[in-house]
Amino acid sequence: MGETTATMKITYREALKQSIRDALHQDERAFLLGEDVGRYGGAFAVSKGLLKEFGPDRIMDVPLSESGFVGAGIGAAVGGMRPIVEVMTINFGLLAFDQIANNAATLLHMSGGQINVPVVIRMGCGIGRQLAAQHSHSWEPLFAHIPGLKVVSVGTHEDARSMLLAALKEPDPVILFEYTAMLNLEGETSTDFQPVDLTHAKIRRVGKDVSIITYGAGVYKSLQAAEALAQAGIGAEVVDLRVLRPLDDKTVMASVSKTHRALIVEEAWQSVSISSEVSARITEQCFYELDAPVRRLGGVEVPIPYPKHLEDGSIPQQEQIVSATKKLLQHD
Amino acid sequence: MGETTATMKITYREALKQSIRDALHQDERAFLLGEDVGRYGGAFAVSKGLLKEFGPDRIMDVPLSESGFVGAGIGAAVGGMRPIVEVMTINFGLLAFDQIANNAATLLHMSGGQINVPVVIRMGCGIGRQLAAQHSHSWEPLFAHIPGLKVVSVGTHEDARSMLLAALKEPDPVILFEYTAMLNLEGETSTDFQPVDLTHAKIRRVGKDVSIITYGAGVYKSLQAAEALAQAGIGAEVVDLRVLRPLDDKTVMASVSKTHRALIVEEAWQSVSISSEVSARITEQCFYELDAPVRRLGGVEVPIPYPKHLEDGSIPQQEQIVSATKKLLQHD
Amino acid sequence: MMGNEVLTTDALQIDRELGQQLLYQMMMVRRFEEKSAELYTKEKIRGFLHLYIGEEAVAAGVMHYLKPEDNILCTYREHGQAIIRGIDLGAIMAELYGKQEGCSKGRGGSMHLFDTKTKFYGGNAIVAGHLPLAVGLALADKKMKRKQVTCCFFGEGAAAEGEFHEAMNLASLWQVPVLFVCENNLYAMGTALQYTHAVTDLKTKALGYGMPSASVDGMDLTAVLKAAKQAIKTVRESGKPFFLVCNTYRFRAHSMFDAELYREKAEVDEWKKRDPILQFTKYLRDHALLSDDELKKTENRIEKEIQTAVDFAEAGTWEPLDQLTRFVYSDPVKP
Amino acid sequence: MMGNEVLTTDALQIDRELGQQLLYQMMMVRRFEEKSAELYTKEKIRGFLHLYIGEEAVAAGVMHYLKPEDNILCTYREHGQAIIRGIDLGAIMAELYGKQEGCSKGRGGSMHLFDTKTKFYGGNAIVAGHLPLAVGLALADKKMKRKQVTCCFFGEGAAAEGEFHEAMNLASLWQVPVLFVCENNLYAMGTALQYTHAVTDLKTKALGYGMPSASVDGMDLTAVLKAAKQAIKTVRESGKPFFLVCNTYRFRAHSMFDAELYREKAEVDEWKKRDPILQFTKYLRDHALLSDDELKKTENRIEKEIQTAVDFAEAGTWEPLDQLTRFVYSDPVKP
Ligand SMILES: Cc1ncc(C[n+]2csc(CCOP(=O)(O)OP(=O)(O)O)c2C)c(N)n1
Ligand SMILES: Cc1ncc(C[n+]2csc(CCOP(=O)(O)OP(=O)(O)O)c2C)c(N)n1
Ligand SMILES: [Mg+2]
Ligand SMILES: [Mg+2]
Repeated sequence: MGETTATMKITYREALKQSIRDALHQDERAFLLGEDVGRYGGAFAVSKGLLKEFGPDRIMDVPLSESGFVGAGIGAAVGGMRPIVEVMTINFGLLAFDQIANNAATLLHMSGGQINVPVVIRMGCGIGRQLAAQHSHSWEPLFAHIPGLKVVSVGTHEDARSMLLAALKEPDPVILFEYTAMLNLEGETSTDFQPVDLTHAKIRRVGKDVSIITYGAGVYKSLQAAEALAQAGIGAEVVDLRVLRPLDDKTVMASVSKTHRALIVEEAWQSVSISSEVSARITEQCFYELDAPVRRLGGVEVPIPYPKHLEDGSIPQQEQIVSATKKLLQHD
Repeated sequence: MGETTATMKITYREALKQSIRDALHQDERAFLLGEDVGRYGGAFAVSKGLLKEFGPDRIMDVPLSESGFVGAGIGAAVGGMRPIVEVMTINFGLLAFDQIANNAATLLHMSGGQINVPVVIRMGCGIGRQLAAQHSHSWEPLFAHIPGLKVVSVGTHEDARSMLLAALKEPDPVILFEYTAMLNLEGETSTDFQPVDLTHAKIRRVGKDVSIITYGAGVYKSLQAAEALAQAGIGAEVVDLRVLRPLDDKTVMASVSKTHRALIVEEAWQSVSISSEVSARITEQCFYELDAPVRRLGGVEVPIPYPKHLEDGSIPQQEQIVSATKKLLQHD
Repeated sequence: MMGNEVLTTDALQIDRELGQQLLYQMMMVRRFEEKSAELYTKEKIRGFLHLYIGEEAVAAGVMHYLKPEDNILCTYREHGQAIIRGIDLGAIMAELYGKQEGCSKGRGGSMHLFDTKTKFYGGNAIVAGHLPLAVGLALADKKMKRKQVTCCFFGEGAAAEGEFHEAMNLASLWQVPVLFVCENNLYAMGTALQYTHAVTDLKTKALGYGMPSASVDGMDLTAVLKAAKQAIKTVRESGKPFFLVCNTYRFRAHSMFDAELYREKAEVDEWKKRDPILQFTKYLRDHALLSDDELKKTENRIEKEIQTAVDFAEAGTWEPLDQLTRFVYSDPVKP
Repeated sequence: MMGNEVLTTDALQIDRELGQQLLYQMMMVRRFEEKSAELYTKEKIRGFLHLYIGEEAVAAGVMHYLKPEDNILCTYREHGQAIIRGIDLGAIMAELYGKQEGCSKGRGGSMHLFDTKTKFYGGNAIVAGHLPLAVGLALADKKMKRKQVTCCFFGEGAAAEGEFHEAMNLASLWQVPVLFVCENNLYAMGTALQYTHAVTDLKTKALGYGMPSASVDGMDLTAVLKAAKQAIKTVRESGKPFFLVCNTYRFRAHSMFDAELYREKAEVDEWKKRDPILQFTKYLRDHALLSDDELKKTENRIEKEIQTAVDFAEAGTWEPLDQLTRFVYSDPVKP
C-alpha cells in the first residue's frame, strides 16, 4: 500500500509449491496427501522434490480412491492433524463430493459445535489444456453452493504463494482451487509474503467506469482486458472475488456503487454459477446504483470439446471481455 | 384450456406410482432399479405393489452402491433399455454425481453424437420431515449446473402423474426430482392425463401485479401465498419453472414483462441456486421492464437442523412469501 | 446364598459384577429404545428413528474392550453404542427430542449423536460415509503416536458401497488401527443379504485387502466378547486393522417407516428365540451369577434412569430460532 | 519353402495366417503410437496422450476372442483396443488431431475414441468410471436376451476405486456377462502397485465377489490367448462375469507429462527384454511361421497404412466454431 517492497519473479507452480513447503515447515501437524503427490512429483510437478525434503509420512501417495482419501483427510483433521488433501483435479472431485458436502461441511453443525474440521482440500481446476469433456471442468460453483465450506480460488501469484497458509489457519474446511492452465505462468510477487485474509475480495485494478468481477483464471484475463480498455479510455475496475463462499458482498457493492456498471466474468458454465449469484446480489443490494443491467460472461454450456479452437470458444476470452464491457458502456 | 374435464383426487405418492406403472406398461424396455424399490415397496412406498405386478426383472432391488447402479442404469440406457433409476433420495445423489456428470451428461458429446443416454434418474428430494443435515438436501441447483442433463422438478400432482412418461421419451438423460414431503398430499388432477412437455415452465396461477417464480415444493406454497395475497387485493402470478435445465426463459420473461416485479422462491440454499440464475436472467433479459429489484427467497444457508422449528425456519414459508411479495410491491 | 462362580472363557473372566454390568447395558439399551419408540408414537421424537433391538450384544461385547481414549464411529442406528459408551442418558434423550440440552445440542437428532468427551464421533447417516473418517482418525492417532484404537460400526449393507472398499484398502495399506465391525443383521432396509452381496460369507471380503478377519454369532454376548477381545488385542498390539463380522438380527422394523413386507414374521420369531438378553440372562443364571432379586433391581434401576432421562428431555429447551445459523462456521477464534 | 506348422496351444491353433495377423496387430499398435508420440512433439496432437507400448499383447490376445456384437469399454489408454477392434485408422488419427473426420468427430481426442458400429464404447477418462457402464451394457444384453459379452479394460490403479467394488459386486449379483480385464502394468501414474493395493495378487480381489478369476503373463501373447479363450468362453457360456488379470508393463511414460521419477531405467530395460512383439516374433520364427520377408512386408504395409491415416488426419477439417454447442442434447427427433 504505497510502500515499495522488493518483488521477485515466480511461476504460479513454484508459488504453490513454496506455500506447501512453508505450511509443512510451519506446522508439524500439516501433511500433504493425494494421488501421485510423492514419487511422481505431483501430476503437474507442484510437489516435486517435497517427498525428498519431508519424507513419506508428510507427503503421502494414495491409491486412486477419492472418496476414501478425502474422507480420511477429513477424519485426520477431526483427529487433530492439519491435512492438505490434494484432489489431483476437480474433475475427480465429484467422487469425493459426498465426503465434502455430507461430512466436512456438516460435522460442526450436526455435533452442535463440538467437532471442527480443519482440512484443506486443494483441487487443480479449469480448462485450457485440451483435455476434453471429462478433464476440463470448472466446478467451483458446485462447491460454492454448500454452507459449511469456505471456498477460495487462487487467481494470482500472490494468492498462490499465500492462500494455503491462510487456509491452514482456518478451523473449518477450506476448498482451494488452483488453475492448472496457469502453472507455467510467471508473475511478480512481493518477496515479503504478507499473510492474506480469507474473507475479502480484492480490487486488482482500480477503475471508475465499470466493474469487472471475476475470479480464478478470469483474473489475469480481465486485467489484460482492462489494459486494452484503458487504451480505449475506459477505466475498468477489476474485482477478484477470491472467496467464493462466503462471498464478500461489501467489496463488490462498493465497486459497483462507484462504477454503476458490472460485468461478471467466469469460466464455469454460466447457468447456476458464481456469476449468477453475484448478479442476483447486485440486483438485491444495489439495483438503484446501476446504470445498465448487470452482464455475465460465463462458460458456454457444452461439455468441453478437445480441439483448441472449440475449447477456446468455450470460455470467455480477452476480446470478448473487452467487447462485452464496451457494450455495457453503450447502455447510457 | 377452457374445456371441462373430469378430475379425481389422488395423492402425490399414488400419482408417482401410477406414472411408473404406466411407463412399465407402455414400454417393455423400461424397468425400475433402485435401493428397496421391490421387496421393501420403496423407501416411501411409492413403488409398493409393483414388484408383484411386474416381477423382479422389471423392479430390481439393488445393493447400496449408488455410483455402481446409477452407472449401470446409464450403461443399460446406452445398451437400448429405458431404465428408470431411483436414487432413494438426493442426499445420496452425490455418490452417483460423477456417473451423472461425467458419463450420462457427456457421452453424447464425447462420442460426437453417436451415443444417446435415454436414462431417467428419479430422486426423492427436499426437506420437511425432520431428517437433519445429511437427509434434507435440496440439491437441484447442483444438477441444474450440468449441460447435457435435462433437469425437471415435480411440483404438482399433474406433473407427478405425467412427467416421468415424458421423461422416458427423451433421448437424453433426465434427472427428475420428486418431493418426499409431499407424498401424502392429496391433489386434484384430470382423469384424462395429458402428456406434459419437458420444455416449458407453466403458469399455475395468473396474476398481474407480481410474478412469483418457483418450482418443486415451492409451487403449492406459492399458490397458497398467492391466495392470501389475493385477499389483500394483490394479483400474484405463480410460475412453476418445472424444467430447471434448460430453463424456459420465454415464459419467465413474458410473466415478468407483464407484472414488472419478480420474487423467486426456492427451498434450496440460496447461494448459487436456481433463483440466482433466474434473477440474473431477468436482469439480462428484461431489466427495463422491472419496477423493483428482483427478490429471492431461498433456503437459509445452514445444514438443516433436526428440530421442527429450526427446520421450518430454514426454508421460506407461506407467510414469508406473502410478506416478501408485499414488500416488493411497496417499491413503487 | 448366591453363587460366586467366576467363569473363564477364552475371552475374559465373567464375575458377578461384570456379568451384571453387561446385562445392565444390554437391558438399558433395550428399554431405552422401547421407550423411544413409545415417545415416537407420541410425537415427542420425530424424523428417523432406527432401533437396535436384538443387536445389543454386538455393541456390549465389542465395546467392553475399548478404552476411554479409543474412537468410536457408528451409523444412524447408534443409540446402543452411545448408551454403552456412557454418554449421559438425559443428553441422549434430549437429543432425540431435539432440545438444546441434547448431546449434539439438538441439531442432530437420533441419527447424529455426538460426544467428543467420550470420543463418540456420530451418528452418521450416509451409509458407509463414516468409514473413511474412521481411517482418518486412526491415521491421525498413528501420526501423533497415540496408541488408540478406532472402532467403526456399520451394517452389512454398507459393505456394498465403494467407500467400504476404499476404506478397507487404505486402512490396510497404511496399517492404521481400525476395528471394522460389520453388524450383519441380514437386511439393509428391505434388501436381504443375498441381494446385496454376491458373497454372503462377509469375512471373505477381507481377503482382498489382506486384512485379518473373523465372524461371530452376534446374538451370543459371550461369543462376541471372545471375538472382540481377540480382535481388539490384535489391532491394539499390531496397530493394524481388523475386520470383525457380527451376525445378528434386528427384531424391529428398519425405522419407523417400514411395513416389513420383505420378511416373514416367523423368521423374526425364530430369531427372537436367540434374543441376546434372554440368552445372557440365562447364562448368568445358569452359572449362578444373577438372582431374581438382582434382576428385578436392575430392571427398576433402568426404569428410574430412563424416567430421569425422559424428564430431563421434557424439561429441556428449544434453541431460539434466531440462533438458526450457528454451527455453520466456527465462532471466530479470539486472538 | 516356408514351414506350415500349425501350433496347437490349449487356446487355439496358431497357423501362419493367424500368427501373422496377430503380429501385425501388435506391430500396428506399436507403430501407430510411436507415430503419435512423434506427432505430439510436433504439436499435431495435444491434450493427454497415453501410450500402450509394451502392453500390446493384452489387447491383441483378449480381443481375438471377441465377436463383432460384443461390447468393448476401455480407459484413456485405448489406441491399441481401438485399432485392433478395426476402427478405421484414419478416423482414429483424425480424432487424435481433433478433426471432424475423427471417430468421435474430433470432440473427444485421444482419451475418447468411440465407435458404435464396432461397439466400441470409449475411451473413458475418469478412472474406473466405465466399470458401472460395462455392467449396465451387459445387463441390457441380458434383458434383451442378446448373447453378447461385454469386455471392460482398466488398470490396476482403477481397482482401488469404489466403482470397481460396486461394479464387481453388481455384475456377480446380477450374473451378467462381463469380462473384467485388469491391465496390471504395475503403476498408476507414479504410484506402484504396492502403494495402491494392500494385496498385490490382484486376482484375490475376485474372492470377495464370488467371481471366477485368473491371472496371466500379459507380455506373452500365447499365454494371454490361452487365458482369454478360457475366460471369454466361461463368460459367454455361463452368462456370468469373470475377472482376468493381465500382468504387463508400460515401456513409456504414463502420458506425455511424466518425468518418470518413480521408477528406475534399469527396471524398464529389464521389462523390455520381455517385449511382447519381440517374444511373439521369435515364437513365430521358431515355429517357422514367419519369414524375414513376410516380416518386412508387414512392416512396410504398416508404414503405409499409418502414412495414409496421417494424411487423412492432415487433410481433415476443423469443425466450424459456430457448431460449438452441438452434441449437448440430441437433435430433436423428426416425427
Ligand atoms: C449412501 C446411502 N444410501 C442409502 C441410504 C438409505 N438407507 C439408510 S439405512 C439403509 C440400509 C443400510 O443397511 P445396513 O448397512 O445393513 O445397516 P442396518 O440399517 O441394517 O443397520 C439405507 C438403504 C443412506 N442413508 N445412505
Ligand atoms: C477418478 C480419477 N482419478 C484420477 C485420475 C488421474 N489419473 C489418470 S490415469 C491415472 C492412473 C491410472 O492407473 P491405472 O488404473 O493403473 O491405469 P494405467 O494408466 O496404468 O493404464 C490417474 C491417477 C483420473 N483420470 N480419474
Ligand atoms: Mg443391515
Ligand atoms: Mg496401471
